[in-house]
Amino acid sequence: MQTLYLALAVFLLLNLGAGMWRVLRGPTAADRMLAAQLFGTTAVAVLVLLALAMENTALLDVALLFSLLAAVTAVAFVRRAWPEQEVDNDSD
Amino acid sequence: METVVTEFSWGIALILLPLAGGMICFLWPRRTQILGLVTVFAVALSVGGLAWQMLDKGVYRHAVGGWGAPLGIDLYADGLSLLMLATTALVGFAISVYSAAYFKQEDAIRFWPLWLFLLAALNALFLSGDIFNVYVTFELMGLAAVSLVALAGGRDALGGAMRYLLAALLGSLAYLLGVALLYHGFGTVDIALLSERVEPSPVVWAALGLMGAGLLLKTAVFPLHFWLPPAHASAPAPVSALLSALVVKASFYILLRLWLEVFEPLISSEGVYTLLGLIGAMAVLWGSIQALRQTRLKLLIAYSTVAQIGYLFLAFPLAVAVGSTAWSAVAYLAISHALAKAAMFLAAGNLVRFGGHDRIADLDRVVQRLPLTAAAFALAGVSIMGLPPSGGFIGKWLMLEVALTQGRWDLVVVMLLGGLLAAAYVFKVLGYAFTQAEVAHEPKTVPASMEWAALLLALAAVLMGFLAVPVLSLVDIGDPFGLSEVRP
Amino acid sequence: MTLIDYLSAALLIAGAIFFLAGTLGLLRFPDVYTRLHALTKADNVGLGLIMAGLSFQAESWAVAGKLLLIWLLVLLAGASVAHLVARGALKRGIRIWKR
Amino acid sequence: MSAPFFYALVGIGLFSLGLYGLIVHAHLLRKILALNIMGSGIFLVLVALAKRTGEAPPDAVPHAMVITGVVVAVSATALALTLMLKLTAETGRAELPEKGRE
Amino acid sequence: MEALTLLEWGFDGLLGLGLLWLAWRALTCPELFKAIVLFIAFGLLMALAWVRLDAPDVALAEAAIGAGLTGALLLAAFAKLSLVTGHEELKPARSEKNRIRFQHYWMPATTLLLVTAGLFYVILSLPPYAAGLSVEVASNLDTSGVSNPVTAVLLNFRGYDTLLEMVVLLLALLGVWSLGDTTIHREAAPGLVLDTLARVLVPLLILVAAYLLWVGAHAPGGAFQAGAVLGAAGVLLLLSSWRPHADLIAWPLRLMLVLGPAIFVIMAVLLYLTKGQLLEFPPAQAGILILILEAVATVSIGITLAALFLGGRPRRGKGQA
Repeated sequence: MQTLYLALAVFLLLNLGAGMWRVLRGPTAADRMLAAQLFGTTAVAVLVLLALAMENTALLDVALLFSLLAAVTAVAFVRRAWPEQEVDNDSD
Repeated sequence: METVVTEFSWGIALILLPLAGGMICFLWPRRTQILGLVTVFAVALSVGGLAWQMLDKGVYRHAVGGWGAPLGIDLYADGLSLLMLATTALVGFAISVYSAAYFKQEDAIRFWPLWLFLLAALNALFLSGDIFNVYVTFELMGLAAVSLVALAGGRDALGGAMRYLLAALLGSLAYLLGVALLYHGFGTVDIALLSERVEPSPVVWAALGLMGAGLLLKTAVFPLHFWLPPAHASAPAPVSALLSALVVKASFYILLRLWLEVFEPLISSEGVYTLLGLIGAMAVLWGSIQALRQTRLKLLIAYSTVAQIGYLFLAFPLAVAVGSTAWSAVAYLAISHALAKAAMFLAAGNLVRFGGHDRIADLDRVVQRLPLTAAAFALAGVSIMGLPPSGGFIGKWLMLEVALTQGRWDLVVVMLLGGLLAAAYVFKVLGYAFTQAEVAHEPKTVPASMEWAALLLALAAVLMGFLAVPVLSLVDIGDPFGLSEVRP
Repeated sequence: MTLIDYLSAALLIAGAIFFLAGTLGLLRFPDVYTRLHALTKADNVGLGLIMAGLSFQAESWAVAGKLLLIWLLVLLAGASVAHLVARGALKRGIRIWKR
Repeated sequence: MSAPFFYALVGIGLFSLGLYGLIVHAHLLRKILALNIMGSGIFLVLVALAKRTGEAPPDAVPHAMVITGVVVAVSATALALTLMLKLTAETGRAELPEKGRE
Repeated sequence: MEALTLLEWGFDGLLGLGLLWLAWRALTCPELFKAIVLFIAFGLLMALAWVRLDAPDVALAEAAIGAGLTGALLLAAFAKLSLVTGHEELKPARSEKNRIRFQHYWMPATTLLLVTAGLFYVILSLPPYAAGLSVEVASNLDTSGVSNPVTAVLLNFRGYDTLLEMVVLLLALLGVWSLGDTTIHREAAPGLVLDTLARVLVPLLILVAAYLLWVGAHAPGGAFQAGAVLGAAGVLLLLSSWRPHADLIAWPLRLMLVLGPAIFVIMAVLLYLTKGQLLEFPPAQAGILILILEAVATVSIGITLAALFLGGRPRRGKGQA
């Protein structure tokens, strides 16, 4: 079972790397932020897998914090950092 | 309940008093000034108490939390720490009196808590026997000092503060990586235990490089001095005085402490000594020449600080053979410079208050119109130049003596040149102070306490010239320079 | 491995596949709104399946409860943020993709 | 090489990357990011090497030091960001003013 | 077990390289906003690294402070910066001046490469096994009042560091406040969704903070993590247009800010007077004293962090109810 947990964690980490492409590519700030959201969710999944793989339930608290704090960061983006006029510098 | 405390531990008062004072000032802004002055005075008395105790009992040691190193943190003070603490208290008190008249209302509310926290950080640093704890005090000191610089507002001060903050943080991080390596190499962050445990290894060399670089940056040694002149010249006058007199000395103190206790016994090659001496010599010459070229008084004084810091590093190559005299000279130079430079910056602050500017060429007959301030500047200049009978003279004389006996003519030449250049820039200012400026200006009144604070500090700097014997015996408490032990 | 193990393994793998789908959608879909759609799949279903798979293995109810709580939180935050982002994008005139 | 050493090397790498970023970037926000990355690198060295305890639980002292460091870092970051904003409002650019003043 | 080791290596390797790559991209990509997002992602991966290194306490602190609050601070600063510089920050730095050209920096780059190589050598020269202070910590844990070794070090063995650290936090706020005021005014209405989100999340965050504070004595958690979560709750409130009542932003706020460092100083003095050393906890009462210390510190840390996010001393504005 542990092997599966770790294998999935590795898989999700790779998945996360693929998602990086959207952060880099954009084109809008919202796209980058969405990719960061996916990061947060994936990290939560990786954490719960690690929590059971490493048999350390304290790691669930870390996952809990991740899910809470990711929301705060996203709200900070929507309310503050998202510029009113978006530089839409591409159309793919 | 029986009283456990048989004898009051003055060291902890030095840390907790300004911390508590700063917090109370923040809570009660209307009374901030009087609270601040009382706190600084109480700190000065506590230093007296600590000195009294140490004269009787020798070194001060306090195991915070009752654990003792390596698990806990030890406070430690020997003669060198005591000397720095006393200088901090004296200079700090004079600057506080000055600041009480300098800062008004809104500025005073901002100034006092920051200054008291800075004082706490300085005291905590001089008392610390733990290199990680020193990192925390560095951050405390840095954030307080940067905020104080920014108090002046405006483009120059904000830019100076930003540059200062980046340099201070970078210095702290380099230092912290050194701490990390030492901890993982030797399993402790206590300085005394480290000095027992260290042995020549790559870890020690890397730690020396990282911590040395970080501390040299914080001390603003040439060529890492770039951040100092803008920050020190654009800050409010009492803040400039605090920074030049005390804050740069704090990082130098840690450098010296680590050098003496941890690194020096391990280093056999000449290279490091020569390098430190070389940057010292460059700092003396470069700083002095830059000071001479300045047209603004506060920038001139700031570059003079760069030069005077250089002197402290000339001792490293000299200390190879006769450690104690060279280090005594360094200690003496450090405190004389603290007193004299604080006096100079305060005098400059008076001139700015008086004339509304600090352009040297436009100083308008200030000798006649602000005689006390002019006298303060001149007396402080005597100590900076190293003329007898000042404290600066004793320090430079001791160092010259060592250089002569060792036949280090190169260093002798640097020291003499530095003295001549210092004379040139001091007299440049004084020359303009006598004459009438082309553009006359409306003079503003300068409060008497501001003039006297500057003058008394300058007098203290000169007076240090007569106190060599008691001061040097005070420094020997706990034998910080390893006088008694013979090193291979 | 017991039957429970097989069941949770299946759930976990299914969850991971949803994550992959979410990432692919994020990479391949043409505009921010459709990408939002893809992302919420990973949030809701992918994480939900993984949580379900893991809770079969949890040694106590407390752990299972915590897993559920985390999932609900991610759901709530994800849905709200998706809404805010979509509304903000519309307000800012980011064009909706048309074939 | 074991995991602690691998992560410690990554930490050194982050320290160097951050230092490079600090030197080459003029923009103050980048410099602040760079300092944070340097700090994370050092924290990684501290915590990674604390795991050299074999089967025993890792050394807790560096962990506590890093928590202290994280709090110090966020404090310094908050001050630096505010200072940057004030400076930018004054000069119009989020960069250090040129040396040649006056 | 062979597959397991291989997978562990795969995970660690990916994570390590990912960290380096994210740091590199955050420092070199031309757009500033992208750099901030990459940095937030970097913080997330750092937390995973702490987990792998058996440092859940640090992971909690990193998740709450490093990734969460620092990210929010950076995003808010970026927004204000865009306002000041007229959205200049949004465009990629295309001008010649702003582009980082390697040939201009080959010297620092080469020097840094050499330094890095040297430091690699130093790290690898360290012994593969070292207990550090773990033995001392373990043998004194019984008398420390808590059973989580990290909390024992933070609050008891090296409590003096923590005292100074609390002051650092307060000092940063003093510095921010001395740079200027922000008027307290309401921004655009949060809207139903954000309002609901805040109404659900804020109580939850407070609950989680209390939980972390409580478990900190025997499991990963503690005052700083809890305080950071509380700070996040404050940030969320500020973001959803909640503003403290005008009467609260004068001395009540200042009192709350000072309370954290103050409780440490008061405790230090009291313990000195009764036990003879600064911050020397009597083993029998250490547990409860540390809990009191942490509880007060948590509230103070939370409020300080939220106030830092506000960026400036709050002043009454015209929109104030």
